[in-house]
Amino acid sequence: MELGLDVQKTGSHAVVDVKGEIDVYTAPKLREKLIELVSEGSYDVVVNLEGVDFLDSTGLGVLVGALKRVKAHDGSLSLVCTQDKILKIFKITGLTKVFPIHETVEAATGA
Amino acid sequence: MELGLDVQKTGSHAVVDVKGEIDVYTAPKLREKLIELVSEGSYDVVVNLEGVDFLDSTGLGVLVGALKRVKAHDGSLSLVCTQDKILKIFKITGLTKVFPIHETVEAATGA
Amino acid sequence: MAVVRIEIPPRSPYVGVVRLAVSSLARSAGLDEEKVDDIKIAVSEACANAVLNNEEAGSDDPVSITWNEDDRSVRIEVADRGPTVDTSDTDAVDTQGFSTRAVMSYALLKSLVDGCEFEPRDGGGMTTRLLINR
Amino acid sequence: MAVVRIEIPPRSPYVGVVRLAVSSLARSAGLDEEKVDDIKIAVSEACANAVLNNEEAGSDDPVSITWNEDDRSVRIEVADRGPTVDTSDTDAVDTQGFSTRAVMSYALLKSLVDGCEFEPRDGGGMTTRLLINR
Ligand SMILES: Nc1ncnc2c1ncn2[C@@H]1O[C@H](COP(=O)(O)OP(=O)(O)O)[C@@H](O)[C@H]1O
Ligand SMILES: Nc1ncnc2c1ncn2[C@@H]1O[C@H](COP(=O)(O)OP(=O)(O)O)[C@@H](O)[C@H]1O
Repeated sequence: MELGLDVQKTGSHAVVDVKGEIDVYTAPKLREKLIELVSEGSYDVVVNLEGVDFLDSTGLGVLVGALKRVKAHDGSLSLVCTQDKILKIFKITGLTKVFPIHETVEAATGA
Repeated sequence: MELGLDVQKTGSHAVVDVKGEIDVYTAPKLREKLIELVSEGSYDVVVNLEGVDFLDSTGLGVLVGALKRVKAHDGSLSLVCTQDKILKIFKITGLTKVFPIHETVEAATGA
Repeated sequence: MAVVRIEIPPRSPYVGVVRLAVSSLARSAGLDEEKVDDIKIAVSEACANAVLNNEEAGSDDPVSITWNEDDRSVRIEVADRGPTVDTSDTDAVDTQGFSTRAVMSYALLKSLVDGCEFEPRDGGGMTTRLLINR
Repeated sequence: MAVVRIEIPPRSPYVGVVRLAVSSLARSAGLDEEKVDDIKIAVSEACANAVLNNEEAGSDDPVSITWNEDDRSVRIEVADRGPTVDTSDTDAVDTQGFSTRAVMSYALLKSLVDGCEFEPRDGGGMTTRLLINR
């Protein structure tokens, strides 16, 4: 199982396009990528989940971990997601109150 | 697992478009459809395998059975197939010598 | 009553195989796509919990996933031979007030299926029992 | 050495689940798409043979599929508790000269994988052993 991770820098934001399934096997790859971005000085991160067709607590754990890291640098972590089945996971776990969730990358970057 | 079976009568031919996987579970559905056609008087049958992404000996057995049935009425059974992975199955089992295999439905019906 | 059993090493690369097999079983059982998605997540949670606990403990004994269906329900068991886990602490938060992964896992399991129980196994390890009504 | 085991009822609806799981294992093992396709067919043949023999005999004991991989090869075993099958008659033709399904199955198995053996099991049933070199 492959996880696609494509990063684009747009203005002050780093946008990570994730493609595939985020589970206990692939979540560590996402974690590494997000740690790398923060260590490079990208503190305003957008994670685009539109290409994700599976997400569980291991993926949520990685997103929460990344949020803590960017906050330590007064940064932000926002998400792009319009898929009902993925939004449902954020609702059940109460994370819709923790992450700004946008409908498009443009809305998330304020472009 | 669903097997799609769509029949169209074009001139003297009955063309069966098969979609999905033909295996030990779904092959009986194809057999029934082919028996039905012959019992309705369709003796020149084309089976279009372009939408098939799996075929094993149970599917081959059904095609050979149908060939015997149409031959008993001086009919014909031809196939449409351009997919290497499906053609390979016919080659290994020697059935490329038994079935006329065409690249298009038009070529198979002589339209 | 149809029973399918899958045994995997207690390691993360195998959880995807289970998810794929279980979603195919769920579709064949005639469940709708929303229930199929719920089952995929619940089984992945149970397997992830088992794999994480087994990896931490260095256990190599297989995790077994049992699928049981009848006219009224589907029951799925995920059983491992890792450590016995205390599943009573279901709202642990970290120092910054965020829920831990374990707590989010628990929330998903409780919410997505009609029944979810954790039980220590004779001989060591845990069993997660999932119930899905048709 | 990674071992995955799947047990299904000896009935045709479950063969697709095995095919799906095995193709996912084959892809994770890094095999190319052509080998993945070959394995899908070989495993489906072994399972179809087992299911057909078990259905005919009315046997309900599970068919077990075992996946074993190491650096050099993948070995897959399909074992059932159906009748003992005579696998020596490998070029049977019917009255009109067409190969039987069983013979075509045998031809596919022999051609698509690097090794294929049939063996009666202690306690009844057959084992089909498939070897795929990397
Ligand atoms: N092996 C297991 N069997 C059944 N349930 C488990 C198992 N491990 C964890 N759980 C449940 O899932 C949650 C995950 O726990 P754990 O994996 O220890 O979390 P963490 O990621 O914080 O280490 C627990 O709170 C419990 O509800
Ligand atoms: N249970 C089994 N275990 C291993 N190999 C088998 C089994 N059943 C059949 N085979 C092999 O596959 C072929 C299929 O046999 P069988 O299912 O009896 O054919 P048929 O469809 O004509 O009844 C046999 O010739 C043999 O090579």
